[in-house]
Amino acid sequence: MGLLDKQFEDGNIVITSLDNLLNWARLSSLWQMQFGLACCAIEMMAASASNFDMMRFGVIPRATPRQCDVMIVSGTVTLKMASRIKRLYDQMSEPRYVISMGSCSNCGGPYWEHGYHVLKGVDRIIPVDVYVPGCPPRPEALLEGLIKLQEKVRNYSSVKSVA
Amino acid sequence: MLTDFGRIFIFFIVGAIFTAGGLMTSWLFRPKRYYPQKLSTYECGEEPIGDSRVKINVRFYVVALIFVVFEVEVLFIFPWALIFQKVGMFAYLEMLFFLLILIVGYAYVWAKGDLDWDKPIPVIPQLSKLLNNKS
Amino acid sequence: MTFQEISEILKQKFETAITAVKAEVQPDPYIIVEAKSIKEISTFLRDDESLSFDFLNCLSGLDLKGKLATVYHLSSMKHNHKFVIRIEVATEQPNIPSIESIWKTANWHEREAFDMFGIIFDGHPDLRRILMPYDWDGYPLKKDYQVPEFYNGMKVPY
Amino acid sequence: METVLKTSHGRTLRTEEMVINMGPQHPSTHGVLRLELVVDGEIVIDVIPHIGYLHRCFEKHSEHMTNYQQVIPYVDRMDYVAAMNNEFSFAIAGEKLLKIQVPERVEYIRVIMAELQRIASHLIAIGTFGIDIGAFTPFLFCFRDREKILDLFEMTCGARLLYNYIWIGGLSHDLPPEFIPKAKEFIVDFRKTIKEINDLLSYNHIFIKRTANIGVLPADVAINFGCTGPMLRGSGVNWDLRKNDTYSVYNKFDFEVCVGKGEFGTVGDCWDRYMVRVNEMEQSLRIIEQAISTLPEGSISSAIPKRVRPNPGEVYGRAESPRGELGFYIVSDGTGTPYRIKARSPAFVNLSVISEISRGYMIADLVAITGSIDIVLGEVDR
Amino acid sequence: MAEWILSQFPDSILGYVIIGALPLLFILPYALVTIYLEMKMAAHMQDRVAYMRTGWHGTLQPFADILKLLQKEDIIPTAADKFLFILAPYLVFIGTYATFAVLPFSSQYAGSELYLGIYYVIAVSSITVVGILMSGWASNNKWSLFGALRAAAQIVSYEIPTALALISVVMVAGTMNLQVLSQQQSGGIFDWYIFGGPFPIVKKLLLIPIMFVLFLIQLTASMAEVNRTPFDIPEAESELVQGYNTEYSGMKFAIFYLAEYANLFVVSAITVVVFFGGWASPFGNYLNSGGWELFWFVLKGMFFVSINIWLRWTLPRLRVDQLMYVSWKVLTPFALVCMILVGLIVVSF
Repeated sequence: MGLLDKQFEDGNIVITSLDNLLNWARLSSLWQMQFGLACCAIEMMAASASNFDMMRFGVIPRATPRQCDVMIVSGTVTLKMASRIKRLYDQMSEPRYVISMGSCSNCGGPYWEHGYHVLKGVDRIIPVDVYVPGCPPRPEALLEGLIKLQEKVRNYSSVKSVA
Repeated sequence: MLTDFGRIFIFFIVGAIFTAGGLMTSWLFRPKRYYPQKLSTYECGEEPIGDSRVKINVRFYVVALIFVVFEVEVLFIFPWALIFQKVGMFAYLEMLFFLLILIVGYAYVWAKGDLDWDKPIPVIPQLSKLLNNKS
Repeated sequence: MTFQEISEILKQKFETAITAVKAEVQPDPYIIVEAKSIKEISTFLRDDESLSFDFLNCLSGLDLKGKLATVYHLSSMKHNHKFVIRIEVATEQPNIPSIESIWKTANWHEREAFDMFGIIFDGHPDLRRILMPYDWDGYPLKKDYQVPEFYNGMKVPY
Repeated sequence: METVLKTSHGRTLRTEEMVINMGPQHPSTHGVLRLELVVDGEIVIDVIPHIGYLHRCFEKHSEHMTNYQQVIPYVDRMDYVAAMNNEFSFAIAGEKLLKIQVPERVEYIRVIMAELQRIASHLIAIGTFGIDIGAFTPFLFCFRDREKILDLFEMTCGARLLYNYIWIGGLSHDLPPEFIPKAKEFIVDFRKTIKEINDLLSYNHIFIKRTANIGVLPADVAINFGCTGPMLRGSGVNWDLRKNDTYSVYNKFDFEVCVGKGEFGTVGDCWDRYMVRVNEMEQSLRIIEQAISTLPEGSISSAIPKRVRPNPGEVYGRAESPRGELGFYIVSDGTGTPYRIKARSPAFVNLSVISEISRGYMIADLVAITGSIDIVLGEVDR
Repeated sequence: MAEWILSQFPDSILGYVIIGALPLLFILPYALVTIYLEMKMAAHMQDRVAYMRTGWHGTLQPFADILKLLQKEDIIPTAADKFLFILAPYLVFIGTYATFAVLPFSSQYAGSELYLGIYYVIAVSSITVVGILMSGWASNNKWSLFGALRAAAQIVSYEIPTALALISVVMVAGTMNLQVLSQQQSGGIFDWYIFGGPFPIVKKLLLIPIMFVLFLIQLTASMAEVNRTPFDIPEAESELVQGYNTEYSGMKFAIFYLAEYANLFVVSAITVVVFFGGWASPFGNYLNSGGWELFWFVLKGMFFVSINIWLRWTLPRLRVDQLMYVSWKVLTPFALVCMILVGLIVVSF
């Protein structure tokens, strides 16, 4: 049971400062899984190219799921691809996050009504952290989604929240 | 107290300790939530077909053999390289003869084609062949 | 050469095989051909000097609510003219000889027509589904197709 | 008993052969294409492409739209890298069916937009081809210049990638006043980029060594397999729909068709296909220049029919998209909804050649061949 | 400095352990700086700015990377061979760290002034090959197997040109001890071996062209030794997904990552010591006291590291058989001819 799994009862100064440090490290070097599905993948490539440099936020494309933290599902998730995405998500190493980019992966997008082969939203197979609307979303929208994810990582605390 | 080689052995130990230290600290922090799908082999998102432990092509062995030949040659030349200046032309000619034997072996291997890696042998499609084979 | 001349040449060559010549359909008229003679007609169209249809643009399946049809769009790069052939078969036994050995383009187009409409192409090297998952049942582009409720545990309709 | 391994084609594997999945998630498959390779050491013995991972049921959607114009956004999403060319060829098919004559200004604007989109699409093709061979920097230069083109598109129709701009019978917006000066400025500094790409990549000795004589596609095999576009022209066949089956106002501009000449290897290898794309960008610049200088005045939505209701019949309209001949076979039964639309997508047909032209090469060459075919999965799977 | 430490802890092992650990103090900051330098240099070559958010201009980014990799889960696939899988990073790092033992950082400090310095370096650098092969084979993944086999073939065949080039310099220098080699070249820029070494003018003029060819052979072969473009086929991004470290995640991958950059410095340092006068300052006996030597050594090392980075982001990648062709049919013959010529010159003058 690593430190990250444990939930502490009461947070003292040591735990919270350690939390902040670990969270800062995790959020400032989110390594992205290098795979794109459809039109949103072109906008994701444009986001990591020179004009909207995604690497400013510490996002490097890595090819294997083992070494990456965030999986940006960019494009339409079809039923044939769904089992592969589930397997890729499973093979990612733990503190992992998912950004669902584009209305196709949010809820099926323009293919919601007659798309017999389209999965109506990637959150039906894997837990999603941030939804980025748009078809395709502008690169700035993807960067906004990334910042939202960084906020979420920053606010994670291993002190059990007293409900 | 320690000879030079002793100090080098210390470097091996320190290298191992540093790696072990890094892995231990990581063992402290990292989460351990393993389940079967996570531990399955990664193959671009697909189920791997067949095993990856397959008989490896022979050319890797051939390159290793040629490497050993040259490495042994390097082994002999190094001590000679240190002192042949003092001995003069005779030592140089002696080593030249040794090198000649090696170069003959090298030329033989080159001519036999063991040096070139498995070059692609492209099969360029011909229409006639494509159309009439029913398979 | 216009549609009329080509259909005339075909009419003399293959009397019985051509069931109808739909010249009045605008803007692309077509002829209807019997299923079993498509191979000879295609070989003739491709090898004849004056026609030389060496390019199969497109092979599409069609569901005519009772009949299944495949439409062949042919064109010639040498003489720069086009031609359209259609085959109509009953939905119960949709068997059409494959012309994959004449134009290699047809390989994937026929697999797609099989995948979408269930038209079986006899003599096709490996007639498998091409777009849908291999364990999908039903042919999606048919007019009377019902979308399955679940596939591998995932809800299909919205 | 050791299980006997069979490939999808049912061929049993010899002992030292191995089946590898260059699967849906792989840096060099340009999207979700799965190549099942039968490999002996590094030599590729057989390639079995598996597609359909991005099949988005375009044809089913087109049968349920209440109006022909509503199909255009789905046509955009088919080949999402060259959306303008998709709309162009769908509009041509629709206007042929409805026998509409479009005003002169609309034709010119459509040609300008289609050629700009061709340059943007070729820039992506060249950039990703560079990454497949290992040179990462040209990719970023190509994307930097593609952004300039996207600014031009955004200025006219508000979208960067999927525009819904060319309708059946006209256009959705007219050109804003500052479009022409910006386009002229783009042409001037894009010529410098082409020269830069040539110095950095095209005539780089390692690049030539990696692409010449690789994936050779003879001309007659290309024709029989139905390949079109840079694939066909790379094999030395002079066939370009803009010249051979002239549509719209292409006959008013003079440009030449770039054909592969096999400078650094046999005709029809990866380098030729790549070089055809680079030269085509130059030709598109010339077309845009002439189109801008002779742009006539006129309204752009006068010919758009209020209710698109074609009389029963069928049509096959085609145009030259960056990947080849993109054709639409529309069957109409007289109502406002199309009865059947079949999209003949060039990437789908060009990809079917891959198992023929990549036998005997190495895995590194197969990556180069897939890059040189320049496939877009949205169009392959429709 | 080394003697001063030893005198602090008379007849106890602690002194040697401290000397052994000193290069660690160099490797960690060096690796962080190089990771940052590589991303920033690549970005500015490509019209973009990388890493602006963490610290001033992203300077804290390497810390964030290492700290994040510390928290990442470490997956050992069930199909993998557990023991070899864990052992591989150890071997790769030990193979790299062992060569630091011999690098002469300054006249007072070198891990151990081993009299057969160069030969030791050639021998130890093949431990990394064993580590890479072990990682590729143990993770039972087809892509990593390919990466490992390619890495083994490549590093093995590029050791020959490196060895032959280093022999030629040893023939000229007469010693294999890297510390002594640096001392020989400490007479200003024209005493470096790239300019013919500390010999009379006639011999120097004859040696310069051959030394330049040997330098090129050593530079190319060392780039291949470290799997850097245009020879980075073991972890070819576009072909083999991530090469031999496809299945590694978390801290084990960080060790591979760190070892790769450390290896890059080792190889540049060898080129610097053998051809560009180790810690010798280019202005002869001016600016070469105390800390300046360490400064010159690191500066020259970093110069060659940045050349490596610059080449990585411009050149495309070679194919496996072209790579073997370059090693066996281009570099080795040239190295043999140079060796014979150098022998002739050294003997006749």
